[in-house]
Amino acid sequence: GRGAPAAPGPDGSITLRLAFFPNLTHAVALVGSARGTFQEALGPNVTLDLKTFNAGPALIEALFAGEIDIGYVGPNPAINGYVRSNGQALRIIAGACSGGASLIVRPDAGIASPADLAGKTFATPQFGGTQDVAMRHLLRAHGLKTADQGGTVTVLPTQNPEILTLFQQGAIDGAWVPEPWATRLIQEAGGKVFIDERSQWPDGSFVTTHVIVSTAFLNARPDLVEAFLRGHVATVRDIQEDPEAARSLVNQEIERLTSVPLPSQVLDQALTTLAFTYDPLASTLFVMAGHAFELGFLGDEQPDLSGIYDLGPLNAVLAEEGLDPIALP
Amino acid sequence: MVDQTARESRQVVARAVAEPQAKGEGIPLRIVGVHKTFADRDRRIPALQPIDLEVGAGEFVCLLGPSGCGKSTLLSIVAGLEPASGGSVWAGEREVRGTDTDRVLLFQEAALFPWLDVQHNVEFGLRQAGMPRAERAAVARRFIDLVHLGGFERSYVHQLSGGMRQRVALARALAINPAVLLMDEPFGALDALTRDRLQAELEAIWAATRKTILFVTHNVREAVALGDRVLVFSPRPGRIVREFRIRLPRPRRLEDHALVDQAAEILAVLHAAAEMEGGRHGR
Amino acid sequence: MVDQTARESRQVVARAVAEPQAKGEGIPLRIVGVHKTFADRDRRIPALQPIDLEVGAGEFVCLLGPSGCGKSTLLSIVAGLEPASGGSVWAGEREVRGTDTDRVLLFQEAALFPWLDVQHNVEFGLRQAGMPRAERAAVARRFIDLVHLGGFERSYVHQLSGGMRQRVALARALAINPAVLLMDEPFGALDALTRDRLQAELEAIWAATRKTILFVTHNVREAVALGDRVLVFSPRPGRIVREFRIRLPRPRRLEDHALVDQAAEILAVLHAAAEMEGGRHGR
Amino acid sequence: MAAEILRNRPRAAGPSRAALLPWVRRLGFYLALLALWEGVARAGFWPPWILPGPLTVIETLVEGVQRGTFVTGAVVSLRRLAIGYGISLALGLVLGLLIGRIKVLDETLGSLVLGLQALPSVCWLPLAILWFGLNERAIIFVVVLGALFSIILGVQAGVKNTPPLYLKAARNLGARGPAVYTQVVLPAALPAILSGLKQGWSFAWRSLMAGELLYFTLSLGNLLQIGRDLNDAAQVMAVMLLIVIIGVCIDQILFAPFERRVRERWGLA
Amino acid sequence: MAAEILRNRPRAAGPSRAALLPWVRRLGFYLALLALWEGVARAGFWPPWILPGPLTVIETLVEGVQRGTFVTGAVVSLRRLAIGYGISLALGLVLGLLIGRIKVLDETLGSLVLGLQALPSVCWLPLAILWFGLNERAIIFVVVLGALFSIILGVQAGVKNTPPLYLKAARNLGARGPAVYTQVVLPAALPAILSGLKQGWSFAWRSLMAGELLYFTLSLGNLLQIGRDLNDAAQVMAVMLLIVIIGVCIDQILFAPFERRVRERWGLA
Ligand SMILES: Nc1ncnc2c1ncn2[C@@H]1O[C@H](COP(=O)(O)OP(=O)(O)OP(=O)(O)O)[C@@H](O)[C@H]1O
Ligand SMILES: Nc1ncnc2c1ncn2[C@@H]1O[C@H](COP(=O)(O)OP(=O)(O)OP(=O)(O)O)[C@@H](O)[C@H]1O
Ligand SMILES: [Mg+2]
Ligand SMILES: [Mg+2]
Repeated sequence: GRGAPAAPGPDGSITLRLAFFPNLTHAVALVGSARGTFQEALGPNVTLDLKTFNAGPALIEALFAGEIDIGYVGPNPAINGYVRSNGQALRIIAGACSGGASLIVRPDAGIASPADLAGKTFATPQFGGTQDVAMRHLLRAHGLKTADQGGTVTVLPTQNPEILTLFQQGAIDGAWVPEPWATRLIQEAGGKVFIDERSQWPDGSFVTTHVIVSTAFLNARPDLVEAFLRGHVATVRDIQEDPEAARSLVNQEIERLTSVPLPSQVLDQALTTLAFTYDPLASTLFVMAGHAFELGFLGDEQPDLSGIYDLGPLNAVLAEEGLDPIALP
Repeated sequence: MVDQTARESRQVVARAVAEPQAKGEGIPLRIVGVHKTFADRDRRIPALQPIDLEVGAGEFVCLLGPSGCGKSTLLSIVAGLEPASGGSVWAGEREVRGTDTDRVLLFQEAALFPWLDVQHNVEFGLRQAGMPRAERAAVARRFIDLVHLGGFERSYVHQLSGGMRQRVALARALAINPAVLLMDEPFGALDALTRDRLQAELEAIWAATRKTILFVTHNVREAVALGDRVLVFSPRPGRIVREFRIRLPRPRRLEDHALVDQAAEILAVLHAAAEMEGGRHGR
Repeated sequence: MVDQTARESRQVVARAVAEPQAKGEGIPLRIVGVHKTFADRDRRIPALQPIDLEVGAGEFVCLLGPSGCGKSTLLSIVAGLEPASGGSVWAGEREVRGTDTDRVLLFQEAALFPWLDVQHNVEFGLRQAGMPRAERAAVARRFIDLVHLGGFERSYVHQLSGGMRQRVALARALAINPAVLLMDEPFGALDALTRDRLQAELEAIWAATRKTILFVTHNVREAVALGDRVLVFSPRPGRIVREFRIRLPRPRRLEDHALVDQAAEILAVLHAAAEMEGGRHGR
Repeated sequence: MAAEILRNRPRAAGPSRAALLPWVRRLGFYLALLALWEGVARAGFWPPWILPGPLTVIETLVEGVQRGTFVTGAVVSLRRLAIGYGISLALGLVLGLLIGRIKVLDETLGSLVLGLQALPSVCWLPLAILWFGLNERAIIFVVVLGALFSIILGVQAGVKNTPPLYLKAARNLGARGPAVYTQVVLPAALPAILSGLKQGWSFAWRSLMAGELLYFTLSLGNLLQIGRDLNDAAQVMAVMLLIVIIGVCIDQILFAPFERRVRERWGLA
Repeated sequence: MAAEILRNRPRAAGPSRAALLPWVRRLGFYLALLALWEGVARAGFWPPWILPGPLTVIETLVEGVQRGTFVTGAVVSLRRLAIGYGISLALGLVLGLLIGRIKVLDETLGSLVLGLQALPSVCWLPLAILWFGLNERAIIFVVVLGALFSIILGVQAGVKNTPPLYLKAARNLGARGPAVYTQVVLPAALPAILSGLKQGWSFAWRSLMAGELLYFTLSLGNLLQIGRDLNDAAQVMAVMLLIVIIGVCIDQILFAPFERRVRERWGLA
């Protein structure tokens, strides 16, 4: 069943294909699947097929190909997927995680204020990615230009593992990275936090992970989407209520899936900067998209993201649970 | 001594060709105005001037000519391995358009398959003809014995001496029992005794099956000993300058005075042709 | 006619070897108890029984023997290309431990380099010897002319006939003017006339430079015409069964009665040896 | 005559000394390499988390094997490799033969091969998902496309470089149609083809490492990726070591003896 | 005798009809491929954002070229490729020759080659940074390590498959030391080596694509990566198309004529 949601089997059973990453910011997916909360919410007729990915673009690719129904993914891939498909392929239906990105600098780099960023070299994990945009936006806000614009600051999009090595080597002065890398730069390379990205946003919240659904699936089985969100919201609330239990379950799942657990001190430190929420924090997504556009990343025309959210199912679930509905800005 | 050898070997041959062989009986060859010029990027090398030649069914024709005059080229064309630049070749009723197992060329350079041992080299043609495994093994053994290579069935090509390779190639060609044998200096690398013996075997096979044979050699006495006719070629680009019909009775003995005299006459013609042509081209 | 040819060619040779050539003059060869057995995964093939042989400086020795008796193997060992299974070879004062340009082997199978044209094939050895470009081009041309291949300098190996390849190999070996020439059926693929001419050239070069020559051939009369001595080998595993010192005056003519008689005698020995050995091994 | 070809050469009981010598040399070489690596690692130019020594790496490897992750991962990966390589082999031999022998195919398809071969395997991931979905077959597809062109190239070159004399001899002896390919072209080109097959094998490995990132399962590709993602140099190197060991073993078990046999037959040894 | 070898064969003014025919066929083939692709894309099995048609892709390519990004990227990448491939070529030829000829090297170093060649290029990224830092040289290092083993393998196989007769003849004629390698082993193995060089070329490309992800500069590797990161199928395919076009051109300009000449000389054509 490619390009369309899975058709029900002869006994009325149906498969829901759920995708996520085995990492911290996807804790809701890890906990929800491990505890069986999702399965419970979906009922016995639905088989939950879990697919694990390494990176957002690959997940979007699979969603495009009709191999994924619901996925946990960061804002950038979601926006790209939406824009590429002319708004047709996917919808954001809930939030999952907020926070968890920082500009870490080397203590001996002499960076005390934004003005000190001049003449320095910074790494970001992906050209045009969320952190890259944040970094460049910060520079721009302080009137600094990057080297390719004739300025003095070098922004070096590199892959996360290389960033750590470079940081350890002193080849870069700082890096704007997501968790757990920010924590590892601090703990393993002696970096210090220059900017916690939460400080850049009102309420200290900004979207890091949210839930998307393929439009085809949403149209075909809105009931299942709603059922899934019931499980999602319940899991978020579980984590909020008992972070300690969630913490060990998350690491257990990471170890089960990748064979390697996160070191506990990294886990503890990283979790302090993260918050789990079903609020998609839509306004922050629009602001991010605006920044990216200003920096020339989203093409020549401001993309129209007005239809990217479909919070109907979420609000239905929230209403059932007696929680406040979420409005779009 | 040669006679004795010949007698001996005729027994081997008798065994080798004992089976009833419907095919393998000679067919006539007709070569009409065949000529050949090799062309590469920036030169044209004429190798053969137009050749006209009729060979009767079961006739044994020997070709003599200076090195590089086009003998091998002519045999290749008759075998259907090389296209002529012009003219046509007829084998029996049909025009030659490619290879066919009724005409088999025995290459000047053995051309054995290095990935096969002697046994399988000899079996190769039989296998192509669809002969069952056991039968072709037996046939191959017979012909390996015929060329005195019993015991070397499992040897690979690089383990053989030059003369042994030539003999394997001979066995391989004879094994498939073609109507026309095109032999390019098949005995060139053999010692006198082996040569005598194999000449005798060849004559015996020919006598038994009446194959049509085109036989290139540089040994004038060999040509006279074997051929019904001997054709003498000019230097490159080759053409037939003289034709000798050899009427000596068979079996012929290399030491026969008549044969030696005939050979001397042909040698003289060969020399004269070479000198003349050499002169013509300013040598 | 042969004499005339010989005279003509002696002029070419005179030009070819005109330069003063300190090296190239023969040295003695001493072969002591050399034997050879080839071994592969599961069999041992004895190719040569212990050979003892002394060749004087400037001596011309011809080897005759049945196909596969180990003649090429012996030449390879003397050239230093193949290790003996036992025994030793001495060239001049030194024991042979590998190749050296004072001993050059003319391979049975031409062994030309397909990536070089005729000119560069002949120049190859000269280039290794460090001869300057212009000089070696000139030397190569002389030897190409010597083997009658003028005009084919730019041809690649696949564009040559079998006999032409053999002649290129001859030119290539002669060009480096070694003290010892090890020739493995060098004229086997040549027509009678070319063969006569090249025999004459070879004799002339030998006469002028007194090289030591070991010469394998299957042509008994050729052996008698060229050799100071003729050695007859038994069938494999080869050993020297008879040695003939040829005392005929030079220049010798192939048609000479004395030569023909001598050849007949040797042939008889060759046959007898083969029969005897054949019998010994149950053939 | 046959009697003299002695077949009773005494065979040593067990491997002979001469046959062992290469292995002794090889062992010495590998030990020397490890010692060098350990030396560099200990010299302290670079911190151990960037350049761990062989002892650390081997320890990680052993641990991984004990926990079973490396074993499971290797088994999963090798299975995919075997299937993918097998398919490329079959396809590549056929296509290579055809392209090598048929001029029109060479001019059209053949001209594309080097271009397609240059494409990194990640390029095939989207197509793989499209055609096969998120499953084994998609990964195997990536492996096949990674190795196929390389094998085609090798076979084709081998075929083209075969002396035409063999073909002539074969036609002359009555070889026709497929027999020409299976009994002449292929064996004649075999020594050259073998090197193409080895190249294809490497391409298959590399493509597998890319293809396994399609989605997450326990496999060498993902163990490598996890190592990288965690910046765990010891794990990365342990996986690398495993890949190299497997590569060397496959070479020694599969390719080397085959090559040796072919060369022996041809007298190339 | 020489007089007959006519050198005055009339040369057609300009390319002859026969010489054009292969190009016509090739063009027809490529057009047919594009048409097929467009047909599949239009048939609508898959939405255009995942399988864009060739027209869209070519449009993207043309746009990229006009904006200059594709041109700059291609130039940067080709420069790295040329340097990296050049270095691997030099090293690979020397090492391949030595390993092919010297038994001890073959038993030690040679046994490692297939293992090392199987390693994906990403494995070399950490080492590249360690040794060279984040700069051109690091990327070139990755390219070199990507192509080197492949070239070694090709050269070594070519050398080992050379008929020993040529070597004997050369030694016999006085060739010694390096001359044996440059004047005999190398030219004798050339037809086989050429195929190894083509394999190396592909490995170099693929490694470059991995190496360029080391850090971001305008290059084909990064254009490809951006395309993937942005899920921009048209851009990914445009870069792929560019790589294929470059590959085909290099093959036609560099390798094919060279191969043709070698084969002509050897009489393999
Ligand atoms: N492929 C080729 N390309 C160019 N010229 C060729 C080719 N094959 C043969 N020739 C030329 O054609 C001529 C005849 O060659 P051929 O092999 O037929 O001679 P031949 O009579 O068999 O000589 P030999 O007795 O030496 O074997 C030679 O001069 C050779 O140079
Ligand atoms: N590499 C090898 N491996 C095994 N056996 C070999 C090898 N080379 C030669 N032989 C065997 O050694 C014997 C002698 O071979 P050699 O080439 O010396 O013979 P030859 O006297 O030159 O014969 P010919 O006159 O046919 O050239 C042959 O029986 C052959 O089978
Ligand atoms: Mg010929
Ligand atoms: Mg011999």
